[in-house]
Amino acid sequence: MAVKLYIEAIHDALAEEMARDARVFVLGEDVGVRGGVFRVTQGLLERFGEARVIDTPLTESAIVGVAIGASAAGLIPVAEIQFADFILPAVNQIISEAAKMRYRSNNDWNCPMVIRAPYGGGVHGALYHSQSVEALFTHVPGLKVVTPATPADAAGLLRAAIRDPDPVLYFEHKKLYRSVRGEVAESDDPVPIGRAKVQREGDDITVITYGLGVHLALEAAGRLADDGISAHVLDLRTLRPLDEEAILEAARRTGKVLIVHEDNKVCGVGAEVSAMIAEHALFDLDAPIRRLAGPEVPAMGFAPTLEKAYMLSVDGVAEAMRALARF
Amino acid sequence: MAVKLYIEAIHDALAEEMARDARVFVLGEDVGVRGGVFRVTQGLLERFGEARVIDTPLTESAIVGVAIGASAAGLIPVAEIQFADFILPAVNQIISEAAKMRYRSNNDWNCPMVIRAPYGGGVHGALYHSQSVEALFTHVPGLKVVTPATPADAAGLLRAAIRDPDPVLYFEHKKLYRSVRGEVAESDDPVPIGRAKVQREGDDITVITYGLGVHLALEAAGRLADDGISAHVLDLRTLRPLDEEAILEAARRTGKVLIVHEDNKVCGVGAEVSAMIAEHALFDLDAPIRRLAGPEVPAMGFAPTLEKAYMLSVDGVAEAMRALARF
Amino acid sequence: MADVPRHRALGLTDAQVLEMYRYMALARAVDERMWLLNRAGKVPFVISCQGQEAAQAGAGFALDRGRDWLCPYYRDLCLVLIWGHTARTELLAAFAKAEDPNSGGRQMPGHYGDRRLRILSGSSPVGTQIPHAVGIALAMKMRGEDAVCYVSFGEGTSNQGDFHEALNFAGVHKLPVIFFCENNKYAISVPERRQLACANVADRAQGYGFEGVIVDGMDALEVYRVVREAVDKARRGGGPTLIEAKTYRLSPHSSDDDDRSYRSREEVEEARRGDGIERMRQYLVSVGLLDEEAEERMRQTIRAEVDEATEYAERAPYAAPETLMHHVYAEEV
Amino acid sequence: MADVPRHRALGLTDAQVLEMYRYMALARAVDERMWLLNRAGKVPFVISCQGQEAAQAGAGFALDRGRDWLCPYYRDLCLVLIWGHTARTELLAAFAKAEDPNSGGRQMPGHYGDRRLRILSGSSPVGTQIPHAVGIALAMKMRGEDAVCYVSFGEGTSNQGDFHEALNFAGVHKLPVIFFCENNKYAISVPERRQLACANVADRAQGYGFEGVIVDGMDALEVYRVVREAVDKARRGGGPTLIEAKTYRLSPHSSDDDDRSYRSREEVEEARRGDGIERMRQYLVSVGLLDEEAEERMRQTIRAEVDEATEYAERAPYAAPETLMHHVYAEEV
Ligand SMILES: Cc1ncc(C[n+]2csc(CCOP(=O)(O)OP(=O)(O)O)c2C)c(N)n1
Ligand SMILES: Cc1ncc(C[n+]2csc(CCOP(=O)(O)OP(=O)(O)O)c2C)c(N)n1
Ligand SMILES: [Mg+2]
Ligand SMILES: [Mg+2]
Repeated sequence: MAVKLYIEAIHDALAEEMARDARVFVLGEDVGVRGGVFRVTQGLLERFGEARVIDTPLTESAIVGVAIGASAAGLIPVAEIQFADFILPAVNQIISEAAKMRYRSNNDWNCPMVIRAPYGGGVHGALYHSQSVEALFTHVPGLKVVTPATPADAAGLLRAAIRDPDPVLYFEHKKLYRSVRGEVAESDDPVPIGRAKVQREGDDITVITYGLGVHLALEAAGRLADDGISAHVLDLRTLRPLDEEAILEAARRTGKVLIVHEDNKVCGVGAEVSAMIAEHALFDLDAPIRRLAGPEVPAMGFAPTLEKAYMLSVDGVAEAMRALARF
Repeated sequence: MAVKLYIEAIHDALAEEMARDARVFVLGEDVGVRGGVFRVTQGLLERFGEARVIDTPLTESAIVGVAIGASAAGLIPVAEIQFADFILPAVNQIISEAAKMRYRSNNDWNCPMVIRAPYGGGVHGALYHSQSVEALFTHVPGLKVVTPATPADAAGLLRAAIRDPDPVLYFEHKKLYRSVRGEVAESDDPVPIGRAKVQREGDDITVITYGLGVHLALEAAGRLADDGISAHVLDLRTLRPLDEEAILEAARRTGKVLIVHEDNKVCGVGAEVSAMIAEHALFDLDAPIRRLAGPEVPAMGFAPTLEKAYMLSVDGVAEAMRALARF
Repeated sequence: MADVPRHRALGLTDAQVLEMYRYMALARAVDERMWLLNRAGKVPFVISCQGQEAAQAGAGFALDRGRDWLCPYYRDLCLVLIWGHTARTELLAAFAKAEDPNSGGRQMPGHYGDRRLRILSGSSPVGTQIPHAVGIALAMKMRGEDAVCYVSFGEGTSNQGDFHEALNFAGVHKLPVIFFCENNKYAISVPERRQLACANVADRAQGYGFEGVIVDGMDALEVYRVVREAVDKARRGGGPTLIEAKTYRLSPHSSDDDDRSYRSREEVEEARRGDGIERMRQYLVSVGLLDEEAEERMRQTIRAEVDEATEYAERAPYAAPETLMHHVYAEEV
Repeated sequence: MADVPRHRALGLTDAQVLEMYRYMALARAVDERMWLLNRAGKVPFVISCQGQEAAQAGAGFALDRGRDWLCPYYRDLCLVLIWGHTARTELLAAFAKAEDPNSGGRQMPGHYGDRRLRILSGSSPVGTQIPHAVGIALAMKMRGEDAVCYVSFGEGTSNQGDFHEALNFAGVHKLPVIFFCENNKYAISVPERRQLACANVADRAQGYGFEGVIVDGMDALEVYRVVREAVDKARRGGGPTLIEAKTYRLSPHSSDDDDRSYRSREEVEEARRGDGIERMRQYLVSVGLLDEEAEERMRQTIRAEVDEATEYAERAPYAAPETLMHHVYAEEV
């Protein structure tokens, strides 16, 4: 077991997959000489050469579109979108093309590719370098969406994404890059896509979350424990397909559910989690299903006051958890 | 009161708004000489001239982007996207730009514009001329999304959309164009955005739906009435902002809720409606919240067998309603 | 030299040029059959290649069916026939039957795809295939294969952002890809001059650092020549070429269109007089490769082929409703 | 003629050309101050105009501040100063304060916008402003106003689909818009040659049916001349022009960048010797409009202005947290 930063776990897993399989290559803006603006691909150009670490022109639709073509021709592209906010010009290629290639060709063609993108706020990124975009894709059959919260999952889910025969969106939370450290196994086992993980066991209330929310919930759970409230924390890890079994089990365990995410609330992933519970575990509930999520504004402001007002906090999560426990 | 087809109601309201306000103009592919591929803009070129009915190049991102600029400069563009499926190349302009213009400029600028797009299946449109895309936008603060089900609402919501100071996505269901006829008032009153409508009163179960689903639910409700089951049918009409009050009231009225939409189920609009009820009216429920929606496949196939297997039907809706009533 | 017929000077055998003609005639016959079936209410939708067969035949013969890749667009019926599809496969698609190799009846006709033949599956949103072709070419280059990727699209589509981004990418990375614009003068009802303000789509190549070539798309042999040059250059590592074939769409945009609202019958008739199939026929007659009898024989074979295909396709089963849920992801069935 | 100084020959008065220089120096001073504040940990982010002031000044003076519209990009500090913004407004933005006229501290610095001045609010995703400018120009044409819309962007951005779609639209509709590419040789770490394979961004204009012009972006007067011509043409109904100003980004991409990983110090130093501000200074000295004393006076005024602005902005309040919820839609507060 090595202890790594979240960003190191991503970097290392990517490098190892490239070493393991010559079909894997990286493309994106500034991923080569610069090693990525966050340095996720640092050193890959030197190690794997220009042919496998491609600095593309500033064109997100082409990054994804070219990756689709390359994957059809037998390669495994790992495309980087510099910031998740800038994935929007590529939405047509992702939703019309990558997501539908297998289905539309009746299983003749497929797109084994990964799109990595740093998302989330709390890093002075202002309106356009802080967004959470996952909910635009979790609605789309044909796509898989993962959002690791820990270094181990970051590594394991990246491996799984690269080895998956279908397109996977891999969203990495910017604020976790250098703030979270954790053990990562030496083995190169993937973490299965589609499986949530209980990050803390508890009996009074259930928090279902992902990404940065996992860390906030765990810290809040620690505080609540001091007051004798026992919180169960489920990390979704994969947002599409959702792990229905794990969600229902976690909901039933305590009968009180709080869903937490940084992304806007309305029609966010939390809505589906809640609807799933309301459809399949309604009578196990002892309280209304609560959601604590980003406010209904386009994104967070640059001013620290506005960023803070937008972002979830341990205080805020703890308060929502207490309120639910009291219910 | 005149009786009009759904498509006529849209056409007439558009023409009347153009006559009423010289700032209103239409742009899109084939909207001029051809009068639109569905004929919604038929005759507008002749009536309002080339300057106000613009056949654009085949470029959805520019259609929306140019409309944003024109709206900033004081005009009111009504942009047509030929099929909702083809709105995806314009997603960046819609979500990064139109939706955020007011917020990012701190209320200095805004985008009074409408984007119209025919959506939905059942017309042999196959994978790429049948999609429902509303859930990609209902998550986005800054946008409004409407989906009229009747000629009266089609006219009234289009007027409201055109007069709204913010960007409105106006989705018109292709299958309703010439299959639904109804009374449309002579007055030019708008239908307020954000207000659902009870299309049928009932006491045993509540169906919450929109678009084509409204007609299926009403027909199914008629059948159920023969068996002594009384169904309440709420037509959402606006998908963002959702009419929370009306939704909760409809849910509480019967305590049994079925949400119906043609769009894919997971993370669809129904998820938010369900989550809203599970958050605010949980203890008024007598049954799990059910959703009947498009299956989790990318879109409907061209083969009639596949289209039929995808589409909602009166039979299917009635069956789901009965099952809920029996619960 | 004056005595060598054009096709031989270009390196095409007599048999090849006759085959070329046969494919053009076959494509036209399949296309016409689809319209008949549509008008008879038997197939819900047709999108046509009529007027563009010569361009497609020239391109198809200039490529190597044994190694090259295609990202065709919805009018490329003649091209995919050359590439190995048949009247039967395309009528299966028109009838939306399960056996359709393009999509098993999931997509509209004209949405070609066949992995066995290296035809990448296409969709309806126009222009998305252009970056795909660039990605395929990138893979060819990375693996050191000498195959090229061919991608086609209309002049209206050359205005889409994806066209620009893809050609730029291919130019920067000098990839073996042939961008083939079938300029048929209209994008549904919008004439060329309201789609683009430059004289030629090919003029855009300059903005991507490679050659743009204009060719008479009604002249299959001339198209063959320029595509052949581009293919040879691409195989030698010389990078992409943008070729614009000037053609004309003889039929309405699709079976849902009524083209009388936006163009005159005279214009269409005038264009019909320059039809590339007729030009090829006259050429073959002039060089002594075709006479009336041979022509009639060929037409009969084609008719029989199309009849058989229609009958087969009409009888073939639809995909079963439960297959709706198949193949969203791998190994799900 | 030989005796008429260049600026007069171009129709600029002595006062105007001095003003031009002052704006360039002011922009540089504000920019340098932001870096100092960033390195001191007082402002979280800077994006620079350094090296591009001459191009912006030339363009800014060729436009009419009384009627024309701007869709600038994040390096256009000098341009927006000419347009009416001040050291104070831009330092308010750098400090993300409520009084920032661009966005009230909601957006990063460099995201210009001001309705009062006809500067359309910009965002971060590059290139999205280009179709907006076309839409504004469309409105001008529809209303018969003789204003033009100016839009700027980098050479990397000229590869985005939105660039292509917007220029094509403007070409087809012959709209009064000036497309101004500030080619500073890099898009973050990616050099021009890996962004595009054509010799010049301006070469792309041919694909849109209007003129492309290349200009030395380090020569403010020459930029003035070509933009002026394009503006005059646009006002006369002659349609758009694509102008490429060859410049160089002297600073790293932003305060988050370290440019040593992708370019040599020698290259940057070499470029610094061609700095447009110094060239303008030498010109003014050569025509007798500037001497050391005047220069020193100007620098002092600028310093005082920037000091005052810094102090003011640093003390100004942030937007209150509850304003987070304001202005998602109209009349919501
Ligand atoms: C992104 C997108 N927008 C709109 C359409 C609808 N549409 C289908 S074909 C077509 C015109 C295409 O014109 P062109 O590229 O010239 O090809 P042609 O049909 O003339 O061969 C349009 C607008 C589409 N398929 N995709
Ligand atoms: C759509 C999008 N993709 C990526 C980025 C990140 N990014 C910001 S500036 C930049 C480079 C821009 O280069 P260029 O257009 O040459 O302008 P310059 O910064 O050199 O002036 C990149 C990649 C972005 N802002 N928007
Ligand atoms: Mg065409
Ligand atoms: Mg640059």
